[in-house]
Amino acid sequence: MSRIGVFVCHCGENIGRTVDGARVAEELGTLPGVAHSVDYKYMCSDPGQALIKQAITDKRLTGVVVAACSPHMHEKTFRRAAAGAGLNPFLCEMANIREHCSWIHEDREAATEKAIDLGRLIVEKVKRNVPLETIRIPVERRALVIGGGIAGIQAALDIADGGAEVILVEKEPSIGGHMSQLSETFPTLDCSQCILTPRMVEVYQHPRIKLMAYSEVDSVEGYIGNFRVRIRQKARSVDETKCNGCGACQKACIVKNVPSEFDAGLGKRTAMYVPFPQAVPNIPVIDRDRCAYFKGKARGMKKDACGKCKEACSRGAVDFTQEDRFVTEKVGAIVVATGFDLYSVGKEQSSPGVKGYGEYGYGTIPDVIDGLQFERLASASGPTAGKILRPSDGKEPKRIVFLQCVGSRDPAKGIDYCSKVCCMYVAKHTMLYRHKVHDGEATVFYMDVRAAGKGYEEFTRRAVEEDGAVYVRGRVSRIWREGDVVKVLGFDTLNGTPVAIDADMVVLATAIKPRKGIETLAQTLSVSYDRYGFINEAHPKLRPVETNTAGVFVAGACQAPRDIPDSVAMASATAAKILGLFSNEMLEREPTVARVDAALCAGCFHCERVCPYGAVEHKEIRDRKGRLLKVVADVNPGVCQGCGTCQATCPSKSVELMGFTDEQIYAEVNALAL
Amino acid sequence: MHATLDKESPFEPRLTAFVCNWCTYTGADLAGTSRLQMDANVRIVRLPCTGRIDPLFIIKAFERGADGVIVSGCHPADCHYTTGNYHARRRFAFFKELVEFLGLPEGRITFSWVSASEGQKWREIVNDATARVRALGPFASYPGTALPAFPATDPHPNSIATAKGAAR
Amino acid sequence: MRVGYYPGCSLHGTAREFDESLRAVAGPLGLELVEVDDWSCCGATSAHATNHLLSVALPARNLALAAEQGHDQVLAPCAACYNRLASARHAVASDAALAAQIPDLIGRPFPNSVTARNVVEVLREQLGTLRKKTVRPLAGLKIACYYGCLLVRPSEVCTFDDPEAPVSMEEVVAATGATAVAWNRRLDCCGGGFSLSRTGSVVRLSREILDDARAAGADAIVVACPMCHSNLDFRQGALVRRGEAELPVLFLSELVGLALGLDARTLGLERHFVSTKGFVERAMAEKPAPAPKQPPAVKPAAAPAPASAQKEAV
Amino acid sequence: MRELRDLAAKLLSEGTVQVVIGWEDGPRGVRPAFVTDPAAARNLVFDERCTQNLVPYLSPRRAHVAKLGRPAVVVKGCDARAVAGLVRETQLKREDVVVIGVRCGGVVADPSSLEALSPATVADRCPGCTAREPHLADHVVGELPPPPPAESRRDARIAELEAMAPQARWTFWQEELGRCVRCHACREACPMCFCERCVADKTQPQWVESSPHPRGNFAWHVTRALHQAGRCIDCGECERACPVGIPLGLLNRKLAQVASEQFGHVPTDDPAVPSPVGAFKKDDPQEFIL
Repeated sequence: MSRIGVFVCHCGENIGRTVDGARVAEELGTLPGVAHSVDYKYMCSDPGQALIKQAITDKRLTGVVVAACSPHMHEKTFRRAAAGAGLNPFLCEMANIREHCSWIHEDREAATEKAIDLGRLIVEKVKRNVPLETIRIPVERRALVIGGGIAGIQAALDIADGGAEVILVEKEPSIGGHMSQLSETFPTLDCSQCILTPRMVEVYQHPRIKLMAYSEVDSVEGYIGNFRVRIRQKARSVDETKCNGCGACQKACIVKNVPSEFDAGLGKRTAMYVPFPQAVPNIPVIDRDRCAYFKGKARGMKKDACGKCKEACSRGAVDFTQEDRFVTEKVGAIVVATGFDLYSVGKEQSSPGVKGYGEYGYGTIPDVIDGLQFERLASASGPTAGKILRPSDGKEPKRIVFLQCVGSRDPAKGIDYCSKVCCMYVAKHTMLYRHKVHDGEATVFYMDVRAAGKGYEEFTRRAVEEDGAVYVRGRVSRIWREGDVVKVLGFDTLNGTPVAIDADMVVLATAIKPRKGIETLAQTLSVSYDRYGFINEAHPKLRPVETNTAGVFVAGACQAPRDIPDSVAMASATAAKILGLFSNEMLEREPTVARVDAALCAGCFHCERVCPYGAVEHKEIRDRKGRLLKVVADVNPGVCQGCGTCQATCPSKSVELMGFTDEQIYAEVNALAL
Repeated sequence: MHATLDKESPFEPRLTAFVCNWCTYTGADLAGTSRLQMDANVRIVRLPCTGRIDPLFIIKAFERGADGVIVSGCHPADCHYTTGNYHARRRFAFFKELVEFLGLPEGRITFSWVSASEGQKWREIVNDATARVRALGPFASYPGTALPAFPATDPHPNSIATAKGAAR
Repeated sequence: MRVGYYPGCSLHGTAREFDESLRAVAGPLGLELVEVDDWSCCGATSAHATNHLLSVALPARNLALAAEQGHDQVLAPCAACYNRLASARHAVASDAALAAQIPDLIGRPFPNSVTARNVVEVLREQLGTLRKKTVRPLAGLKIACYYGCLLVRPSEVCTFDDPEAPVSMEEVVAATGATAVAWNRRLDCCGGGFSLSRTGSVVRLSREILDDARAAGADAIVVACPMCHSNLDFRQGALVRRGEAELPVLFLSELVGLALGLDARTLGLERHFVSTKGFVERAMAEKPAPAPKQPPAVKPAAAPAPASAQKEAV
Repeated sequence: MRELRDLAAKLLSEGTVQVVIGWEDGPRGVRPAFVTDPAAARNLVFDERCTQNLVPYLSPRRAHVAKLGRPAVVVKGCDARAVAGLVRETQLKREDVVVIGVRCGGVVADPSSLEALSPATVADRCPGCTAREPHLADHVVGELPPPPPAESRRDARIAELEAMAPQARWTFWQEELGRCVRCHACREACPMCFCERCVADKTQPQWVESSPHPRGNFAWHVTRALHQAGRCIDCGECERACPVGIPLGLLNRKLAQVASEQFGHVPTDDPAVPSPVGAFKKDDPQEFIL
């Protein structure tokens, strides 16, 4: 039999002024199953809580109803008190007679009647409450980091330094990402590779980081604390265990004219290549689309078309027969740090919603390049060894025009947002250019200069005031080539006049876009993304590095355009979140989750279709001989968040949401008829 | 046992509200914190999400003497559980059309979206719904729906308390 | 394919050769041009500057007629006509209040069901047929394709090609066997309707176009707009500097006609101010049959120009 | 008819199926036949009297049918939608049943009346039928008969009821539902009612009162109709099964109108088309929500 204790709070005058607490306690005390009913001035105070604990012990209560403020205010307090006296905390509930009653009604009689009703409703519910145990899920204390750019590197290092194992997956042959391609970084002008390469090496040497370069995430199953990730290791055609990175194979490679991705097409590489000299891991890979051997095989040639790399390798590491391999790893948390792509200025675009800039001649005029290509020209490790030379004839350009917001903030091209970093890197480019070409003229066409950040405004001012960059506010309408001159026709909106400039080179600060294929990855991870493909954070302000899937976090430019400090900060934030998660052996979850009665479930799976979290799984019911009787729904308590949509959808009520069962709600509704 | 009967207006309706925990319940809390005075005719049943609200709850409320029902949750796109309210919306669309086709007048059930910051809106919903139902009169005046009193039940009977309650 | 044909005033006047050449090439390309009965002025160039409602109603009337006569598309060879028809369709489709006024104004229902097409668009659809029917490949002739301002803009109205980097006219030219040169002034304004009111501007703008085409090595300019044609062809005598050779200006349909083996008179090539004689002779000259494709005898230079490398990176 | 019988005999004698579920002549019109012997296939019939939907026999809960072996079932276009419904809701694997579709020119509302098909006797769902030739079928037999007669009566009836005042409508339905004896024949006849345990039979708590009282009757019929919302395949079996003649078809039809007008869903025999239950659009209509 139920022995419910009712505790009516006056909350000083807050409740007491319009609700007669003594009468509420008295009325509720007459209900069947109520063994104890008292009122008190401040139930949440220490003496008030002591009152509850004492009654639980003395009266052997099987449930507690506190008629006081909103459960959002003090449910935790009173449940803790109940637990302190040895009662399962989920047998304690609150009736809200303050926010929902005393504070909103003046009439003492009506308010008291309503408080009795509200109390009775909860009494009837608590009679049907059952003890619930906090769900504890084991946590696999390993993290997967997807993307080996600066964000992924930082996240991996921070997590690994915190003591957990990390698997870092990078789809390119080397980690480093876009940051490794940059020359200097704003606002300090320190060399990008000088600060990045040590971190890359650290990743490689870290005992708790397993680096899987040239690999991609194939599929993800499971839930927070318990993900199973299938990773495709693409065939390098080089045995990593044998290769010592001597480089002999690359020297021997006969295909030498492949445009280098690392040099943004301005330099060349071989078909057997490492992307750049400081690559980590320093193990080459064969570009099978370019390699003479593989092209020969693809054409059906019987004889080997080439084999020079294999001959050159003293360790027998070159393996043409290698195939993609799949490995499955168990992890407890995932960081998405896939970074960005640059908006393609030409006609070819990733989606029909995005359009190119035909009028800027990118791709047809060789001396019109994008910002990343300028980085390579300015980089000491670049194709020109750091000299600013234009692509068409290798001459030093004496006048460069920089265009900001190429794609960004241009709804007509399908990109409404600001790419955030371009104002800063264009200022940097003008400075690098002027430092290298002292008589050079740098002209910048801009819409606004957005330099919010520590030292950023000072930096852009320096570009103008000390390094003499000329900023023209306005847009460029056309770029064309006459002889070896690149003609730039724009409009100065401050002067209200058209501007025509004969430039030697034009640099387009193109928009930042999410990585191609991010949607597929997002769907694999069941995280949501916005209309551009940027991953959505769980809350724009309060949960900026979490996603709507528990256990999946986001860092860097795959969430929105980010500069290096932002990306690093996000990465460290994900690490803190994940280390916090990993600090427990078991993950604790509210036990208010749905449970399926397998005997009653007919397996129509309407619940599966409505579940916002994919928590409903299929379970086979077999008889003792192992014959399949039926397939029913089963709720994974680690994934369920307790919304109860499944229960309301289930036609036969074969699924119950703990804490809000049909019996409990039925009792509440019934209680109102009394 | 319900709101005090007013002498001039002989009928004071009883309304049951099924609300979600995250938006409307919190919005009603805000109405309280803001001391927004409103009619005392509504009793709130707290649920995690509008997705949890079964039309049977509403029917049962009417069976048990409610004259009106309020169903309220998070605005579309604001659902704490992402999509629970979207599923609820379809369910309620069918339900509303069906019960109205069966002759239930429109004002007896009020569906609304009230966010955690809309204490003011919650007050309007409560007062308007109460006024509508008050104008419609008692649900029991509809033939075939008169109610016997339902005793409070104890799922764990055989106690003295049960006998005491039944005697009441 | 049956296509409604809306010649507009130009093709019955100054651009007769456009009309003649189009009708001549239509048959071989499998197009049946059916002139819209009782067509009237499209409203260009004055209506849309003076009365917006009228500028929509005039094209709408013609499109409504086409619909009544069973067409689902109308070919408007004049770029201005095309632009007006397409703009009216767009205006009506995006403005319900405007759409409601039109039937009363034109005295007939306006279902907005007929699409407006231009010559470039229609010829590009027949590329396959054109390649097959080309009996006189124009190999060796360099053509500057000139779009002007009206064919591809505004982009939300003229959706058949990229507004800033169109390729359709080049594709048609390539199908005739001629070579389309890369040049800069493809989309510039020729001065258009200011031919009489501000001749000075027209002279300056048109000369820039001609100079650029010549600098790019073109043997002729190809256009698909009567106004461009008149500015570049009729005014060219006044534009050329001493000692400069005149540059023939052809309608796209005339070039296609030459490739199809039609003779110059049928195509109206004798009506031009700048003589097309030399150009036509080169086009008619017997050329050796195109050599079967062979791998180039000489290996290409070891390192291609950076331009191509850059293209790969884009 | 010969085509149907030959096909059934062939399927049975070749062992493709062990039972063909169809119709045969009985003492009072046609009745369901469970043909296991190829020779008995000659008894099969199909005509305007074959109103009954045989798909409920495919429910996994019908053990006595299941034990006869792999089935073939004869379906009209409307019945084929029930097969699709069972496949859609994982009650039936498509490959586990051979579907024999029959081209249909309409059936009579009450085959036991032994009256011929006429505008007066045609079943409510038949006028304007768009499923006279089943798509979801392994075999389709018969010639396409002329379309069924008459205009639809039920949409007019719904409009008529909706024109009434709520109180009058309530009285009408209370009278209709008041006759309900809670035999649950409507549920048993329905191909889409396949729960292991119906919510109406649940007692802890008892959402739907089981006695034939106005309250329980109202709760039951609201629940039944709602559970069919967007899922009803419009075979009319519930109404035909009702011993006291409650116009249940009107409730189903009303909700079908809602499904079609608000969510763009119409019953189909394509199992790949998802039902509107368990789905939503962000811009679903919500004028009724304040």
